[in-house]
Amino acid sequence: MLNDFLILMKSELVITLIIFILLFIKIGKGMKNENLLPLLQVLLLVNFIAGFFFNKNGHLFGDMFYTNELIVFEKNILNLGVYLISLLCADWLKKTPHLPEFFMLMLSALLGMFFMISSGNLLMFYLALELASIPVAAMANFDLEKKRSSEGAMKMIFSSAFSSGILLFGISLIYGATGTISFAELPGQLDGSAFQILAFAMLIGAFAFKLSIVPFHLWTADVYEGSPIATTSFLSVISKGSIAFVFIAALYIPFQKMFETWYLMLVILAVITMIIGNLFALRQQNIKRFLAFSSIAQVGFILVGMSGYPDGTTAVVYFILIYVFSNLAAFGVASVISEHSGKENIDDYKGLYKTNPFLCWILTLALFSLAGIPPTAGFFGKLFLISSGAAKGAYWFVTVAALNMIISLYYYLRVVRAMFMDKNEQPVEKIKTNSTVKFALILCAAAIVLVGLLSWIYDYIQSLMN
Amino acid sequence: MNLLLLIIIPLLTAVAALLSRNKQQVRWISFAGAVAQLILSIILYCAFTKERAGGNEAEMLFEQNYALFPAWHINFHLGVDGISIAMILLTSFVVVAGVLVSWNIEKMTKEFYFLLILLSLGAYGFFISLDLFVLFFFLEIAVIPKYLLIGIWGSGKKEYSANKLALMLMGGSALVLVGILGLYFSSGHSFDLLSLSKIKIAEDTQRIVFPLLFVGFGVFTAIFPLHTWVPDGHSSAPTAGSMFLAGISMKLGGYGCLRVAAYLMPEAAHQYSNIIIILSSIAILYGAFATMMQKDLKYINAYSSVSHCGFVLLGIGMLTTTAVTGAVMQMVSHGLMTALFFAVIGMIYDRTHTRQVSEMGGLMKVMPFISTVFFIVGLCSLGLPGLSGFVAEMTIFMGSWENASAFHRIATIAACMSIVVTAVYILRAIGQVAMGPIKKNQSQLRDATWNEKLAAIILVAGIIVIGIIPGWLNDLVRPAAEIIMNKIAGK
Amino acid sequence: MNIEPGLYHLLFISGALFFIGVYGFLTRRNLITILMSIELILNSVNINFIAFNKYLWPHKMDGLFFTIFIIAIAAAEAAVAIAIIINLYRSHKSIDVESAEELKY
Amino acid sequence: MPNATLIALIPLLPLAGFLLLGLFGRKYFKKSSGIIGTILLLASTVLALYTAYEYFFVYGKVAGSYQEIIAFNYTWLEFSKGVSIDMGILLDPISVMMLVVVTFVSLMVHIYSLGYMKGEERFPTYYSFLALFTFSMLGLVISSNLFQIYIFWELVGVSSFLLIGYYYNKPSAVAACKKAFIVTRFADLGFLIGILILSYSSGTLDFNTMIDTLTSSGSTQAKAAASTFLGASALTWGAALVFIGGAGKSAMFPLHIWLPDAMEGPTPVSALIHAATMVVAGVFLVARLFPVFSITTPGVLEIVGWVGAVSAIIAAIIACTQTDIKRVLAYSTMSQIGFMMFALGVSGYGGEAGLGYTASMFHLFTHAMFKALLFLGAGAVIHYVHSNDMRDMGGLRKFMPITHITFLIACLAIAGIPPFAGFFSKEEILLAAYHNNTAIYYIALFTSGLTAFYMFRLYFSIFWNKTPSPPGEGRGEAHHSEGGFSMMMPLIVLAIGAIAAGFIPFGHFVTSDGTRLESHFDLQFSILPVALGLAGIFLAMWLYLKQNERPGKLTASVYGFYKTAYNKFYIDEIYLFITKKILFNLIGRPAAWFDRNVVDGMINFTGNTTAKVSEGIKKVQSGKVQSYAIYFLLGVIGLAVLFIYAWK
Repeated sequence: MLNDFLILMKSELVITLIIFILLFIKIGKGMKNENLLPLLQVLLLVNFIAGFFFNKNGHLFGDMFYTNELIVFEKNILNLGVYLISLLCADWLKKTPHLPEFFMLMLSALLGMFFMISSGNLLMFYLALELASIPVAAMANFDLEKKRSSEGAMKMIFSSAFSSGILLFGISLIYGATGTISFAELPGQLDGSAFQILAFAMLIGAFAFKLSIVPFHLWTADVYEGSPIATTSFLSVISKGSIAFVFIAALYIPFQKMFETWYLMLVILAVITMIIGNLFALRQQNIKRFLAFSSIAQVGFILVGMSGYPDGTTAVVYFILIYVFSNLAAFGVASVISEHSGKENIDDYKGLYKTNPFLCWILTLALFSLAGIPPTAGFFGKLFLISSGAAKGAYWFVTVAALNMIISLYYYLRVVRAMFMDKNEQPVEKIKTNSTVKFALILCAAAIVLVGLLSWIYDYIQSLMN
Repeated sequence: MNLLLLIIIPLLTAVAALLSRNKQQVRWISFAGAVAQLILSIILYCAFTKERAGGNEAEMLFEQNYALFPAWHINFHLGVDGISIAMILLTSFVVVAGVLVSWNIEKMTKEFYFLLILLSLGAYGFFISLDLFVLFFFLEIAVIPKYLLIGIWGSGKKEYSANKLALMLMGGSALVLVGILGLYFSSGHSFDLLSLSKIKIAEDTQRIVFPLLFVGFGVFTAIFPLHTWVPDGHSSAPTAGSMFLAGISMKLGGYGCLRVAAYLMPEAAHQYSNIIIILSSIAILYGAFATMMQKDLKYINAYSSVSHCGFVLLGIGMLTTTAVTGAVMQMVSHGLMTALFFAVIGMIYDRTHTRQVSEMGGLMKVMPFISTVFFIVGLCSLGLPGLSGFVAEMTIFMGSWENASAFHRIATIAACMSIVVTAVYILRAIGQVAMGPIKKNQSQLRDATWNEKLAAIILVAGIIVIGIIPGWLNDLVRPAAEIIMNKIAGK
Repeated sequence: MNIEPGLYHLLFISGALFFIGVYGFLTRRNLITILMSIELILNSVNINFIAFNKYLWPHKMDGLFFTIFIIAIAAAEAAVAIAIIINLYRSHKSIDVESAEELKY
Repeated sequence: MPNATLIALIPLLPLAGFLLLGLFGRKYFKKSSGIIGTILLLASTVLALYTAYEYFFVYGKVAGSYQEIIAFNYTWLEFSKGVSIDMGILLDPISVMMLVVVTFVSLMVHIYSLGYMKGEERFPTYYSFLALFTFSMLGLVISSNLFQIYIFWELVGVSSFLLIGYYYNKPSAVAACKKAFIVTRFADLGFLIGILILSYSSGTLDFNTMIDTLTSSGSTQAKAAASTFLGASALTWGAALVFIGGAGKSAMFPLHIWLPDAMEGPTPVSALIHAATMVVAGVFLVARLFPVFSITTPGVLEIVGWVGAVSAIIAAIIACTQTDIKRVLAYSTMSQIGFMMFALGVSGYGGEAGLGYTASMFHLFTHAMFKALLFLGAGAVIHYVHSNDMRDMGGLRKFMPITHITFLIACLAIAGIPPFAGFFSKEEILLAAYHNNTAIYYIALFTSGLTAFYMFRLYFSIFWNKTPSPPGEGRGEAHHSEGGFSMMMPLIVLAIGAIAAGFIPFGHFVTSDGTRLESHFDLQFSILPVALGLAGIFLAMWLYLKQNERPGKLTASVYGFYKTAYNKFYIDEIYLFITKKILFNLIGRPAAWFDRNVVDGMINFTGNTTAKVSEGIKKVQSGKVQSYAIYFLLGVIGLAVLFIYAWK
């Protein structure tokens, strides 16, 4: 029993360990950021690598917690993401006065996500969800002196509290209707009655809120813009990825009985999300806000993939893997620039290529990957999402998705154009990017190119399915 | 003959160009790569003819097939037939010329050549891939470099044009994507062109998918009324950009229309052929008339490209072997011709710093070489015998006339009329630019430099060779066209 | 005579509580009050769980446990929320929700 | 049997000349290019004469009739079974005759140009263009395939374009060459469609096969060709359209407008292209397809005949009023070609009926001689006076005797005065017309009278009229000689031709069906035309021999008509109206506008609307956390309602 406990919950335990290390460092004499950050980066790297070993399938606490190859892989993706963030946002992290706290919060959020992914039970899921979201609210507030930061945090905590209120109400109704909250027993009890659909709608609402699906997305942009860029990237990549994993798992396993219902829901939500997300992204000036809306549109595409039951999972996981690299690269460049010049507007990027060609190429690559332009991996990711969506033969649906790629292309090109083509009297001056950031950016760039072309990765994920 | 080389060489060239130290290195590296590619494609042609002569009747030769995404039955499947060979030859000619013409680009040279080579890579891959997914992959690879080429090195309202071009082409490829997926799911999960060609796709599926694919590819080859990216795009693009745009990437569309849309969905091709014919006839005449009113040399050639590419679609729409052969010939011919035309316009622009026809005159006196080439390309464009344009257009006309119905007859005659209009606008341009009294400020201009001369000569050679001995091209393309047409005719 | 309250009474109360909470959340301007209305929502959920547990599934204790956890989590949430509110007060000199509408569009 | 290589060399030598001079002339042969071109052409002339001898006297004749011999054939581009463009050599009387004419006249012009174009800056270019033209023209006449003839047809057109535009920085020249090319191009459109029809209905492009299949009644193709469209059989349509092409090249009314302007080119060029060779290509084409034409119903030959006649008379009338000597000659050319055309028009196929055919070819032959001579003479005059206008001339007979004599000979020849060449050919034409179509006959008669008049008007006002103004006025100081040997020799040679050509028993060689045709004159028939000719001459003498006010009076008396004729019956203006007003303003401009504003407008509209919408919905993101919650709630309720009620 204890043996299982140690093996199956390995990744969670490692994270906890790191958190405790941080805690001790904090209550101990403390460390300078310059020394602490590298240590952390090493720890996270170790954690990431450790993720690949000693994995075992199984479940604990009477199905409350279960794990398998796919889940391990998903957790590894999240680990990788956190590691990359710790590298990419080094500039900001170095400056922040409360580095250990920040990481404690971030890692506990990560821990929450791990539990969430592994949760086999609505109670577990709820606890994990809260663990994954409350710390993020605190993280959002980490630019203590900035007004926007605290405003963002306020919006985050309140709307997430509201959404979890709705979620809980939904769960309670489900409990009332079926008498169980365990994923294993749910399918037997579900019959798609009106009462259950009401409950289910509330659940979807909560998922949609975290995944920022239109019309539950409104908090996203504000929080992204307000919070420090490390938090933003964490929100937009890690928490989105985790919630997507859970969402698709929840739909496919416990709620598969209600397929007809949630397929249509997904189709509707996907279409609205893609369109609204794109339309809002069109006219954004702040790069973080811009990326927020673009990520909303991306979620729309993820939903397209999810709708392809039962084969959607591979495409979704694959896409999120790529999305982690692309989006983090974009945020990384944005953070470097905003840290060194305090500029976060797309217009400030004009003429950037003159001064910082390296950053420009990385950002271009990242944006193309987000837009789904070959040969970047984003092309494949998006294509497989759309293909899975098309499996049900709804041409109009696929066409809408495909046409939305054009709108998104338009605003991604806006940034590229600003960097490469537009003239500017005082562009951002030459930036001396420190080595870790550079390393991380190159890592992302390489991944963006290779993950697509190395097609065995997709097959590997496919093989994890069964 | 390993087709992978066709992709690897440009790839290596591009990488080498990125790693190179100074501008001169970049130029020579890209030139070397382009020439290597040219030689390779000529070798490919010889090997192909040898195989055929050796009695190898396989539909595609030099096939290679690697599993890429087994989960989606996507294979990296390569192979060539006569049509693709013709296209590859065209591409390699244009690439060499393009590299030469942009020799004295000083701004971000490395990036420029990198994108140029990348674009050509996309084209090569597109022409040799037999798997729809891979085909689509290469199709899109060929789009974005254009955006950057126009946006960064372009002139005039370049951002607008670049955006328009990228978005319209992406829109086209989006339709193509949906069409391909439609084929994939309606054919029992296959992206493979050859195996798809063996399957009969349900008629009602065809009725949905064919328009998607045809219009999608049609956008690339300026199908009316989705041709408006052509004038803006060409006029703002740098010389080599327009050369590649008109010479290569507009051909991707025609090739796709034929190889994917028409070939895989014969019934639909029959059903829609009349619409295609109407649209293309409109494009031919209307493009020609619109050209008459243009004052900017690049606009003239852009609109005439709309008109000439109309012939390609007309040939495909006519659904006779001869017409389709003609369409392919027209693609090759127009590719060479229009690339040359843009090259010459670029040369003239570099010297006179204007593209307004009315602001030039009597250039024959100061730059005889360039003006002579301008004459030749103009005459080719108006279909003078002995130059490639004539061969292609006549083949299309003869092929179209094989359809005996009054409708086809009228369409053909309408298309024929364009040869007069073409003569009008070409002669107006030539008469104004090369002939007439010379303008004062232009009496001191120098003639072409070695690289420009070489570029022009290469393309002129191509035009004349096709024009004087078209037999080889005919023998190359016709069998392939026959296979396609037999499929469409249901034989 | 004493009336044994049935499931529907309780559900009615919880429903009422829920919508009072939602109403409060949507209309109040003071952040603390909004926080309180969230607590109302959560409590309505608690009542739901207990009621369902008692009347429908008396031998499955999931509802009961859930309630306990919710109460705990609510406390944590409130703690963070109040911390953020304090911070907001520092920067905005007000805990009025309408004072924090800088981020929009 | 014919030696294909030798015959092939006839066109290929000039081609070689073109390539050599065109590519390297400017660098290496700045001076010598003239000689090179001439020598090459001399060679091919010799070959042509040899071939002619061989054909007519050695192997051509089998069983009393001249055969159509395919000396050489190469499939150039195959469309489908049987339908292919071939490059071949077809030997029959007319092609052989044309070989001789083209090479001979071209040679004369080459020699003449040595003197005339001396010192020109683009001397090599000039000769390379001449060579190109000669090559194309020769290729045209030996074509064995309908498409081959079209190919060379176009090449001839472009080389004419290049030569007219030789003085490329003279705006008038540029305009002229563009006009020439576009008008003929328009005619070629008809030709092309005609080819398509004929090839489709006969299932071949090869002349002999086509003629056989179409004429042999009962063959399936013939039946298919008989299928009518708009009241006429496909065959008729084909033939008629082909004739449009011919009419364009041969400057038949109403497609003649390019010919007078084409005189902007150097005079030798006009002599070669726009008098002797290219402009008769149309006649040649009709003759080549004569069997097809002769079986069409309703008869395309009718049309041919009338077009010819009308062109003949209109051109003659205009010619009487022009003062630019080259234009006068241009119109006379048009008129003479009109003669050839209607000669074909009134002819029938085979035997005695084929007289018109023979006559037409005969006239083509003689006309080539004396019209070339006229132009070269005019060239000499212009070279001497430095003006095209006959009002600047007069009394030149003292200064340029050779030119004077040869010019006189040519005038007599064209006026149809025995025993000069023109007399015989014109007699035959009139005879043919008399037997078949009286109306045309009288037109022709009147026209030949006019011809005599305007030619001698020209002659007198150049060489007599004014008393010569003393040297230094109106003529260049440079030369008091009338041009060197190189310019005089061709004049003399051609003059001999103009006298002698008439005595060739043409009917023995060139007939519609290859069989011998005895040409017989009855004097009382030829009295009338000759008398009219003389009358014309005397009228001209009376008006123009000495300077007087009679011409002024005459023009004043018929001023309105004179004005109209002087302005070429305003046909140019009509064309101008059609092109400028209709093509450009009514089609071109709207098309361009439509494209920029409507089609492109739609594309931009989609873009702009997207932007507008995104601007419009921004209010949703109000920044109020509570309103976010409202949307959240609405979302949940919406989904619930939708799926509980709508999809249940």
